[in-house]
Order: sequence, then C-alpha cells, then structure tokens
Amino acid sequence: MNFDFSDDSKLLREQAQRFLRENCPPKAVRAVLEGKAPHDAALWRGMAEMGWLGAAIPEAYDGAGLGYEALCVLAEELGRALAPVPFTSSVCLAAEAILAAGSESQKREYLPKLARGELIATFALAEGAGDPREASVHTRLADGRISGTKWPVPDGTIAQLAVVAARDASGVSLALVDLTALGITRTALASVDPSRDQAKIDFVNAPAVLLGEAGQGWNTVRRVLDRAAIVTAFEQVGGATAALEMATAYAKERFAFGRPIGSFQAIKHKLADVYVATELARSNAYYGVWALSADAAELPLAAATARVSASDAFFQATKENIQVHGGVGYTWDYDCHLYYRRAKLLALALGSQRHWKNRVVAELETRNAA
Amino acid sequence: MNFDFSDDSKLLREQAQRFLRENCPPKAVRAVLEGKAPHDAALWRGMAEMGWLGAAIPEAYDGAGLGYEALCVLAEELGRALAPVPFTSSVCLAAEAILAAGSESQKREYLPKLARGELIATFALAEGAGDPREASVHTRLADGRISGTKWPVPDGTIAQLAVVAARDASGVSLALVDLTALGITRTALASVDPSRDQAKIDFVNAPAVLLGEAGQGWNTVRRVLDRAAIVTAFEQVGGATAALEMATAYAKERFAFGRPIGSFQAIKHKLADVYVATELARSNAYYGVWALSADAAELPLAAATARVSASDAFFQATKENIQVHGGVGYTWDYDCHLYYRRAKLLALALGSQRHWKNRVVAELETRNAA
Amino acid sequence: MDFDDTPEEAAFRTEARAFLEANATRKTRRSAAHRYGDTDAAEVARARSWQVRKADAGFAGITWQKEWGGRGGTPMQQIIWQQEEANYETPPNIFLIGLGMCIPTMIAYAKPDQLQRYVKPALRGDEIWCQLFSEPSGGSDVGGLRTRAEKRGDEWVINGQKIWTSGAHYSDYGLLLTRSDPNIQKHAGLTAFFIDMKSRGIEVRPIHQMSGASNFNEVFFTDLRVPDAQRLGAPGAGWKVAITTLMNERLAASENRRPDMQDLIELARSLEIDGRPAIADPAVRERIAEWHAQTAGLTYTRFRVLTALSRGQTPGPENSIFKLVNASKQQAVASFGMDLLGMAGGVMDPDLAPVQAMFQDSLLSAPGMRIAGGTDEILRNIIAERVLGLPGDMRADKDLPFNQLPSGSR
Amino acid sequence: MDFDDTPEEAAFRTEARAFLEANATRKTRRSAAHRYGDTDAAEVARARSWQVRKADAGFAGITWQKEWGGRGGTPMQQIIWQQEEANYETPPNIFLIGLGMCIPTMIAYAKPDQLQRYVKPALRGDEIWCQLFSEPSGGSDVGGLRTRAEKRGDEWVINGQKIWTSGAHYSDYGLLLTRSDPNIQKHAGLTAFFIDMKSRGIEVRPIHQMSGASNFNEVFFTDLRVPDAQRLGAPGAGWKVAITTLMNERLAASENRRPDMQDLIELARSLEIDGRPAIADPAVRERIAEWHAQTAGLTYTRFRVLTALSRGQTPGPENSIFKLVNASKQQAVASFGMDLLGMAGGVMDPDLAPVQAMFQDSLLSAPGMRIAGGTDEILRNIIAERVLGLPGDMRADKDLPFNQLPSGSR
Repeated sequence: MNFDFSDDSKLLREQAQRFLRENCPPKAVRAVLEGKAPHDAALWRGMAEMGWLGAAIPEAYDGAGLGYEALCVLAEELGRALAPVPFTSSVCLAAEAILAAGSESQKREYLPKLARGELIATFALAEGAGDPREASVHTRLADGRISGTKWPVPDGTIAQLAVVAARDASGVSLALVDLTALGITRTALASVDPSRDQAKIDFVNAPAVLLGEAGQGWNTVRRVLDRAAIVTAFEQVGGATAALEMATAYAKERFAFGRPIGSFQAIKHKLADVYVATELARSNAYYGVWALSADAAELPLAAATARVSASDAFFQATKENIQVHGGVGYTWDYDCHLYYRRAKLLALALGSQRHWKNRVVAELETRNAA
Repeated sequence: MNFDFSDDSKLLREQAQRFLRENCPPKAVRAVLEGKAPHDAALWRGMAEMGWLGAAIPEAYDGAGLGYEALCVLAEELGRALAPVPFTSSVCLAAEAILAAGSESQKREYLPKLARGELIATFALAEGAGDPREASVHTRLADGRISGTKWPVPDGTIAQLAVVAARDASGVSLALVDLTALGITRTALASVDPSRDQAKIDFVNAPAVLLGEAGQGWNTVRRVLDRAAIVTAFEQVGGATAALEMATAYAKERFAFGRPIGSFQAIKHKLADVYVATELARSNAYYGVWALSADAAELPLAAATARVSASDAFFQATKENIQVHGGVGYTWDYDCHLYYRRAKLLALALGSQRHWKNRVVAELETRNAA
Repeated sequence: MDFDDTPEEAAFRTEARAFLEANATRKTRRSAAHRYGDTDAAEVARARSWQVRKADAGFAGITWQKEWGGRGGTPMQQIIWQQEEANYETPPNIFLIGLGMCIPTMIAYAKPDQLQRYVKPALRGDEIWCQLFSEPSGGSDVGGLRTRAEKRGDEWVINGQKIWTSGAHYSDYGLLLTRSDPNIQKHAGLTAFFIDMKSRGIEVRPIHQMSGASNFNEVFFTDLRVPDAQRLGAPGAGWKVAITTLMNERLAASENRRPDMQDLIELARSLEIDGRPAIADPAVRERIAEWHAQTAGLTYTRFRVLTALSRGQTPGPENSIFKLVNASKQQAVASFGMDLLGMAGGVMDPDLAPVQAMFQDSLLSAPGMRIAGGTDEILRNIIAERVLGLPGDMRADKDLPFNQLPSGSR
Repeated sequence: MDFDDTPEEAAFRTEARAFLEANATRKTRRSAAHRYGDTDAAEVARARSWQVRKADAGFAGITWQKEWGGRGGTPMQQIIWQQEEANYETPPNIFLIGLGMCIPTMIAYAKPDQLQRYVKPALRGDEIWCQLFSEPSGGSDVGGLRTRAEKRGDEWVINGQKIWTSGAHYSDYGLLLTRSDPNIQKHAGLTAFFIDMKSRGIEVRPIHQMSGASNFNEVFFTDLRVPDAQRLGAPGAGWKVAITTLMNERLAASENRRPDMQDLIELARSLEIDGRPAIADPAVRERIAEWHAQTAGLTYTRFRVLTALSRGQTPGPENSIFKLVNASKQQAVASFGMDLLGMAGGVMDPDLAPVQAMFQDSLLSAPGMRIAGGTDEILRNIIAERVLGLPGDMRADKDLPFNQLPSGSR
C-alpha cells in the first residue's frame, strides 16, 4: 500500500506553485472579478505552454499523458490560487466528454487543440434551476440542428466549442456545437463569483454534430460529472487549505486585548474544526484520484464522497476565514471574499450537495445489496 | 400585550419549587432509576394533595380548574426535578383524552379520580417502532373487546386504566381499558431512562369501552398529542435549565491549569449556545401555553414549534453538561446522566423530531396557502 | 399571558395607524426588498422628510420627555409604534444611532445649553449624529483604541483613525472616543467628546464591502481641534461615557431581513427536486422547521423582552441573542436557498434568480452581520460572562500601561 | 497511489492469515457486538491465552527488536497484522496500554536488569501493566496532579489518589506519576516510578460509569512504599518521562465501534417512515451521506498516516483527528438511530430494539468517548497549537509554585 502522491507528482506540484505564485497573484483574480476580462488569457496561455491543459490527454492526441494524479495536483494548486481560467470546463468536462464518447476523428480534431489551449470548450448541461437529471434536458436536437436555452454555462462567453446535452428521438444525446456559429446568442450572467465566467446560451437551429451514440448521452454525462467531481474536489481542497492558511496567519499576527487572537480558544477551535474538515476532504479526494487513475468500480462512490466533503470543507473554511479576520475580512480589498465566492460557486457548479449526498447513499445501497 | 406568567402562576412556581426540593431530591429519582420502584408513589400522593394532578381539570370534575398556565408551570418544575411520576401519562394524555372525547358520565367517573390521584391512567398509542400515524394502528376493537400489542406504553406497568387507540369497523377509535382486567399481560421494558416506566401491553380479547365517537379517534389523538407537546416542552425547558445551571455552577468551581474552567472560551461558548437554545425553546413554549390557554387556531403550529426547540435544547443542554463535567460527568454517581437519559426519552415519547418538524412545515403550508 | 391591547394602547395604535395610513404606503411581499447598500443623498433627504413628519405628529421620540420634543409616552407605546411602522414602506432609519445612542449620552453628560442646542434638531432629523468608537487596531477590543487627544490650552488636538462608522458621510455631529493618556492602564486613559463632522481635519472615506455596498466609513483625524467645552465627562473618564452609549444600544429593531421564512417557503414551493415540489422533500422540510423554530423563538423572546421593557426594565446583555442567532441563520438560509437552485444557484441576475436574487445577495451580506456590532465570539462572551456569570478570560491587558501592551503586526 | 502489497508484504499477510484462520474465528456482522463493559476474570484469561499464542508465533511485538521477544519487523507488517486481526473474533486487547505506552517508557528509562525482568513477560501477556497519571483534581490538566511522593532513605512513600485507570484491577504493574516537590513550578516537581500493583498500600475501586459498565478504576495510595530503584528518570524529571509515555500513545486502533454505517443503513432499510422505507427518505439519506463522508475521510486519513508510518515517520498530533471526529459522530449516529425508531426509540430490550439495542447502548457510552483519552476541547487545542502552530493560551499556572496555584472547590 502506498497512499501518497508519487515523487513525479510532488515535483509537478512545486513547479505549479512557483508558476502560479508568479502568474496568478490575487490581483490577477481581481482583474477578472472586477470585470476587466472574462478570464485571464495570459495565464491560460502560460498553462498551455506548461503542458497542463493536456496533462490527462493521451500523447496520441498531443496531450502530455501524465494521467489523473497530475491533473489533480494541478487542480489543487489552481484552487489554491483561485485561477480565473476555464480549466474545469475545457479540460475536465469537455475534453473528458470527447475522450469518453467521441469518434476517433472527433478526438483527432479537438483534443490536440484543447491540449494546446488553441480551443476553449465547455459543457452545457443546465437549463436553469435544478440538479443534473436526465428528465430535465429539454433542448431539442434533430437533423443536425439544436434549439433551446442553457444556463448557466460555465465559461460560456469565452468558449468556442460546447458539448451540449440535448434530447432527440432516441433520448438524451450529446452534441458538439460551434459557439461562434449562427443561431447562437450568448449572454454573460451576473454571478456570486464573477472571477469565473457564467453565461446563458440560446440556441436557435444552430448547427450541431452528434458526440457518441444517440440516446446514450446521459451515461457520458454521469461519467464526466463523476470524474470532474474528483478533480474539482482537489480544486476545493486547495482553496480550503489556502483559506485556512490565511486565517491561521492572521490569527497569529492580529492582536486584541493585548494578545494574539489565535490564543483565544474561540479562534483556535474554529480553525481546528476547519483543519479537520479539510483533512477529511483531502483524504477522500486522495481516494478519488486513486479510483480515477485505476478507473475503479468504486469511482462513483469515491467521487460523490470526495465532492460532499470538499464542498462542505471549502465553504466552512472560507466563511470562517472571513469571521477570523473580523471587519477587514468583510471588505472588498481583503481577499477573503474571493475564496468565499469561489467556494459557493464550486459547491453548485456540478450540482448541489443534496444531489451528491443522494448519490453517495445510492452507491452505498448498491454495494450493500450486492 | 403581556407575554409573561401571571402573578398567580409565579406563586405556584415558588410553591412547586419548595415542595419538590423537599420531596423530589436526586436520590428519589435514583431510587426509581435503580429499580427500587416503578415510580415515586409518595411524591405522587403529595402532588395529588397539593391539587396538582387536577390543575387543568375543571372544578366540575373535582379539578382545581387553574388552567393550562398552571399546568405548564408545574411541568417545568417537574422537569427541573426529573420527577419520576406518571404526570404526562395520567394528567396530560389520559385526562386530556377523556376531557376531549369522553361522555359526561365517563368524565364524571374518571376525572375526579385522576385529579385526586386515586387512579393512574395512561395513553397506549405506539405499536413498536414508528411515529404517531393513523395507518400504524393495528390493534383491533370489536364488540367491546380489544386485541393487540402496544409498546412502549409510558407508565404502562403502574397505570390502572389506559386510553387505547385501536381500529374498528369505522376506522381508528379510542377505548378505555381497565388494565387490571383479564386478557391483559404487561411486561416492563428496559429503557434509556429507567426513572420513567415503560411497558409492553398485550391485549387478548380484553374488555374495552368506546371513548368518543367511533372512527373519530385519530382527531382526538392529534389534539391530545399537540396539547401534551406543549406541556412537555415546559418539562423539557425545566430540565434544560437545570442542566445548564449544573454545568455553569461546575464551570465556576472546577479549576484546571490554575483557573476556573468556566474562564476558557471553549466552555463559555458551549454554555452560551446552550443558553441560547434554552431561551428560544422557553419563548416558543410561552407561545404554546398562550395558544393552549386560548385554544387558539395557532395551537398545532405552536405545539410543533415548541416541541422541536425544546427537544433539541434539552438534549444539547444535557450532553454538554456531561462534557463540561468531564470524567466525573460520565460516572453513575453524578447526576448528569439522569438529565441526559430523560432528555432523550422525552424527545421520543410523543414522536421523533422528524415527525414534529414535518408537522411544523405542514402547518406553515396551510397558513401560507390561506 | 395575552396579546391584547389595553384600551389606552388600542387608542394609541389607532392614532399611529391613522398617521401611517395618511403618510406612507403599506408594504406588500412584492415591495422591493431593502438592499443593504449605500444610502445616497436622495435617500437621506427622504429620511429627513419622514423624520420631521413623525416629529411633528409626536411619533419621533415617543418615550422622550416633552421638554426634549418627545411625547412623554410609555415603552409600550414605543413598541406599538415600531410594530405599526414596520408594516409601511419608510426610508431607512438613519437616525437610530443618533437618537438611540448619541443623544442619550449627551443628555447624561452635556451641559444644559448644549442640550437646548442639539437635542431637538436631532429628533427632527435636521441634524444627524454618528458614533466614532471602533478603530483598525481593535474591532472587538474597543478599549484598545489609539486615536490621540492632546490638550492644548482650551482645545484638544485629535489625530488618528476611526473605522466602521455608519453614516459618517452624511452626519453633522459625532460622538468621539480618544486616548488622552497612553501611559496608564488602557481603560483609564480615554476621554470622550462630541464633534462637528464638518470641521477641518476630518476626512471621511467610504469602505467598500465585499457585498459591493458601502455602509460604513473610515474617518481620519489630522490635527482636528475640539474645544474643551465639547468634552463629555472628565478627562480620563471616557470609558464610563462609552459604556453609557453602548448600554443605550437599542434592542435591535425587528429588522425583517430578507429572505425570510416566507421567501424560503415560496422558493421551495416554486422549485422541483426529482420532479416533485422541493417543499415536499423531507430534507427541505427539516431545515425549514429548524429555522422556523429559531425565528419563532426570537419573535417570542422579543415579546418577553418587550413585556419587561413595558414594565420599565432596561434591556440587558441577554439581548445579544438576537443578532447572534439571526446572523448565522441568515447565512445558512442564503446558502441553503442557493443549494435548492442546484447548478443555477450561483447566478445573481435578478431576472433569472428567484425572489430578486435575494438569496445570493444575502450570502454576500450575511458574513458582515456576524461581525458588525459585536462578533459572534464577543456576543457569546457577553452571554457567558454577563448572563451566566462565568468568570472573565485571563487578561493580558489588565494591569499594563497602554503603551506597554503587546501588539501584533496586523 | 496504490493499495497493493509488495511481494514481501503479501507473504507476511498470507502468514498472518494462516495463523488467524488456524487459531481464531472469522467475524460476521452477526457476531455479538463488543460491549464496552466490564472485563471479567474469564475475559482476562482468554486475553492472556490469545496473547501468548500471538507471542509464540511472532505476532505480539511485530516491530519490536528480537532481543525483547519481538519479530524485528516493519511498521507495514504491523499495519497488515492489525488489518487482518480485525477480521477475527479476538478477546479485548488488554495489553495495549502496557505494550504501547508503559514498556516503551521502561525501555527508555529503566535499567538493563529491570528490562530483562519485565519486558518479555509483558509481551507474552504474563504480566499486565497500567498507567497511573490522571487525578481527580485535573483530568485534562495532567501536570496538576497532587499524589505526593516523599523520599525516606532508599524508599519513597506515596500518598494520594489516581483516577480513570483502565485495567488497574487486573494489572500486575503500573507506571506512576507523582509530585515530589510542591514548592516549585508544577511541571518541575514531578517524579515517575513503576510499581507493583499487588503491594500493600494500594486499593483499587472500580468506577461505575453512567452506561452501567466499569472500565476504569480509582486507585488509592496509603503509605505505599516504593524502592528508589523503581524510580524512572531523575527526581523532578517526571514530566519528561510522562511525555515519553504519552508520545507513545499508539495511533488509535481502527476500533470499528458499533453501530457503524452498515448498521445504520440496515436499520434505515428495516424501518418505515410514512409507509416508505426510511432509507428512501431524503432527510435520512442526507445524514447517512454526511456520516459516510466523515467515516470514509477517517479511513483514508488512516491510510495516509499508515503510509507515513511505513516510511518510518512517528505519529504526530494530527492523529487527534480520529477520536475527535469519531466520538461526536458516534453520539450523533446513536441519537439519530433512536429517532428513526420514533416513539419506541427509548426501549433498550435487545429483543425489541433493533440490532441488539446497539444504538441505545451507544448513546450511553458515547459521552465517555468524548472525554476519555483527551476531551474534545483538549484535542482541538492540540490541533490548533501543535498542528496549526497557533499560540498557546494564557497560562495561570506558568510561573507559580504548585502549592500557590489557585484551585477551585471541585
């Protein structure tokens, strides 16, 4: 047994930390948050040059073929740095969907461009309020044309390509849609976390190409969401760790009543609880990346479990980080709110806690029945 | 507006406190807990002599006719003293059921005896695991005979009379059953709180008399449970207050690391949270007794709300009381566990938190629909 | 226990309702939710105009003595007025700090001619007051403030910085707490003043909150000159003055923060989970029931407090319960409401997000509620020490002169 | 990251399994749940007999050096053994304190001839050891102990009382911490010994716990005479010895307390809510998912720790996480399971209460779990100070002589 990252992964982490310290300081996040751009294009280019975008894409498609351990290490560091880039959409959702369901020619067409960052893609699933659910897909697909409204679409204003879940004669299918084509209207949406792009996309008879077998789309959606949940759990654990470090550092330096506030048990125990939540989430994420790397049968349970603890831990860490900072923590100028916003966004983006908790139990039931 | 107990009620409270300090010290509770008797008969007689058992029974039936404010004051003090007597069963459940549904002759027959404590009665509803639910009543009633098994029946080994929910041709009805008659087997049950009697009662063609209209029994059950929930909320608030006082006193007197443990924020904030929960519960109970006294349309919502907060507050207060006491709090000889046991028993006796939370929302829905 | 008015109370309620009906619009659920945002000049003007109408009709200082322009009424009348006014659309009450805290402190410490000059204009909303206590060095630790006051002849020269000052940008006067002697124990070296906020040497800068709004200010003093006549209490007795002010902190008005329970129930009714209304989901019902129990518990606790107040008792530390419970509940309800929206929960467009994006707004304002006016932690200390009587924490700052106290790098 | 054994590890696992298969019975879900009750003489005898068989087969001191009767094996072998042994019905491990804490302390401080005398019998279960640190005056504050040791010639005379001593009634030897000098700072005046538990002057009284069981004892010393040769470390250096003992506190074994998640799921499957299986109720599912996430998180955290241990790292303060999370979870699961039973939840008859009344039992034992071996509060302090590096609390007991420390009436 060896329940730790490999030495290669550890080297990659150090490299990622160095790169992001330089290329993704808080002011880069604020630039996107304050609307100066929908994402940090320079950072994205840098990440492409480092080979990160194709970390888990096989070398046959111009990826680095480093595997999922590497992808998760990167996600954790991007989470820690709050990187304002379409990493999840393009790399964890769209590329995974193409890998899972695409024809050989589709893979050859798109994966190299995604790996090189020449193309940004996204995954258009939601149609307004609700958790991922096959019956909630109403967008229509017929005769190579797609019509309907998807919102929110993560990174929907910056992506050029979307994998869209739609309903056709045989059920739910996936389609590849060029977002720059005619028949498409994109509207940027106000969001709790403006450092990540969200859009509403109206499709009116827009050209669409089937991805995978007709009527089998939902299986791919579930597979892609489970896998993205694990990678996102690392992003969340990275963010939670950063928020805990911020709070801990502040509690050591800030004095009240003539002593560091970190010497008061109210602060101490609050941060101990955040530490506990974060470590449990980290351990569940470790199990997730093992399941992902091994493509194990336990993957759905591992994914749901990792996501449930990571979403809770990240939110808890960020809201208590504000609380430990007191008044200044509530100001725009301190970075506390950047983490808090991101925590809530990530906890919703792939479906709510309720949805994933339900999935945990569904998987436990299957197991115990067997 | 006057949201406080009357001066009469306050006098009654003082009287009750004096009486219980003398007649219901912890060692009286322990005697029942340790199996020396199924209830404290001397205390019960004393309560009867004080006129407490008929506090809310009209004077026409030899009660004191003091009303529900008085009954709730007494319940709070009995809760504080952990009185090991069949007060809820006999006074809040059985007597209320007879008052609500009994014929004039039934009232004349039973209420005076209940008020004088000559007769102990109980309310037999549960048939094993489950919350109060009309469909779960399977005990059969036909031709003046009753058959089936009820458990747990509170105070079931000491009561001489039971109001039993049973199913007959017209639905669920209530029956009065003499528990000393032939065809009845009573078995004492082990319980998390042995200071309160619980029994399994098997009825095999035992004689039974209809109480109220046939098929209308469930309406009476609901009415009686709602009303008992409010009185019990006071019992719970009394217990929570006592547990908080115990913990607070100990935290002031016990030293660790050269200072009172109550000067540590971990203890302080824990007890502040218990205080908050207890005060919210107390306020909801106040609203409950207003609704009870006024027989207001808001009674079902007031009852469910009062019960939900009181059950939570009592359990929280007692488990943190043990924690504040540390090791000694976990010993048999300290009184902490008496409160903890009682808290859990009371939180289940009229149905679980889940059941009552559901009732809160059902009532809110009705209101908002109107 | 009853909820009925006495005949006198009923008469007052009728009078209040008649005034409100004639002068304001009744609220509906659809009324624009009050945003906890900037109070702009137009809103200040509306607030002043409403205040003067209230004052003319005798509803501005209900329990104040007539000599100060009040009605000389009872605490119960005050409560009835608040209950009734809450049903109408009114401008934000920007006079609360002045009338609830500053002026009562003036009445306790200022000279008769000063009271003649300042009390009535404050009551009528002609002059607005703010309170200048908190500093960057210690939000929770008010006694640790550093703003220096140095006596020069008949004047004091003030240098330093205050923070979290509500309404400083539209206030005319302010109650200021300073350190006049750093060489003695921290609470012993404080002196209080009232100041003209339009004086030279005062700069007010709004604080940009994480929610995007600016409800608070930083206030900088550079050689501000204050006549000794504006001193309140003896030099060095500022802590006692401050306590007077803070004790007058009013029972937090029943704010009706949105989203409230009704908003949550409506949201749960409008959404589906797995094809059924969310309100039918037991997990949703459980949470709603728990928050309803808290909300109702606070409502009836308020009734208990109001009953005590109506008998002439003064509000005590047990009132910390209101904000302590509400702030965390507000944050949890906001987060939960967003969860109900699933993947769309993060969207804040008022056209797309249900109930005017109130849940998302609240997620971003609630963290401030857990801090402003006493953090959760300070409130629990207050309950533990002043209500339950638990011993105080060990103090690092008890016996040392202020300028020898340890201080951190932040 | 992988879960596979190396060939050497696989070989050891096969050997361990073969031994277990030949000498013990494999557990099933229906195996009588381990009750946390009294350990009687028969159980002690079974435990000794199991221990000697383990020792003979080289499974008793897997990582111990061969000179002490150990196998000289790797930490990973130790882990594999624990994993495998957990699948079999074995008597309670009453040697854990002796072999995990007392004997390692002896190895660090006792003389060679003493080690020759005591180590092997302990390993073989011929002699059982207990640890005598805690006192009534301070459960959390071990350094505040009062048991006096006074030197008289070549002997020490011990008077005082210990509490919470597991296994004192069946132990042969004990590790004792005393106060030899009350006139100096509290941690400086302590001295450690090992003692013969059968000596005159020792009285052991079981503590009756609220659950009804008696796992712990009070131990009273009345003029107990201990040869100076049984002193461990220098006089006054007892705190350092105690730290050695406590640092050897083993990574809490994966206890598999019942009811576990599987019990809860089975309970929820067997019960109905409103006519549907409780397991289908979203509120029930939500809670199960949360506890599963905690349980799984602890399991995988243990894997991370084991990986570190297998590389030779020593367990650190971060291991406080296991008991901290488990104890409260156990209490919450017990309470929740009882809630699922509705009105019948309070009944403890094993014939009527599902899964052998395990949920009710657990409700009564869980409060002790939150206290014994470090309260929740002490564990949070440890995480905050020793893992996160937050500053220590202010100390009232830092610079004062022990006999001048404030002490309460309890």
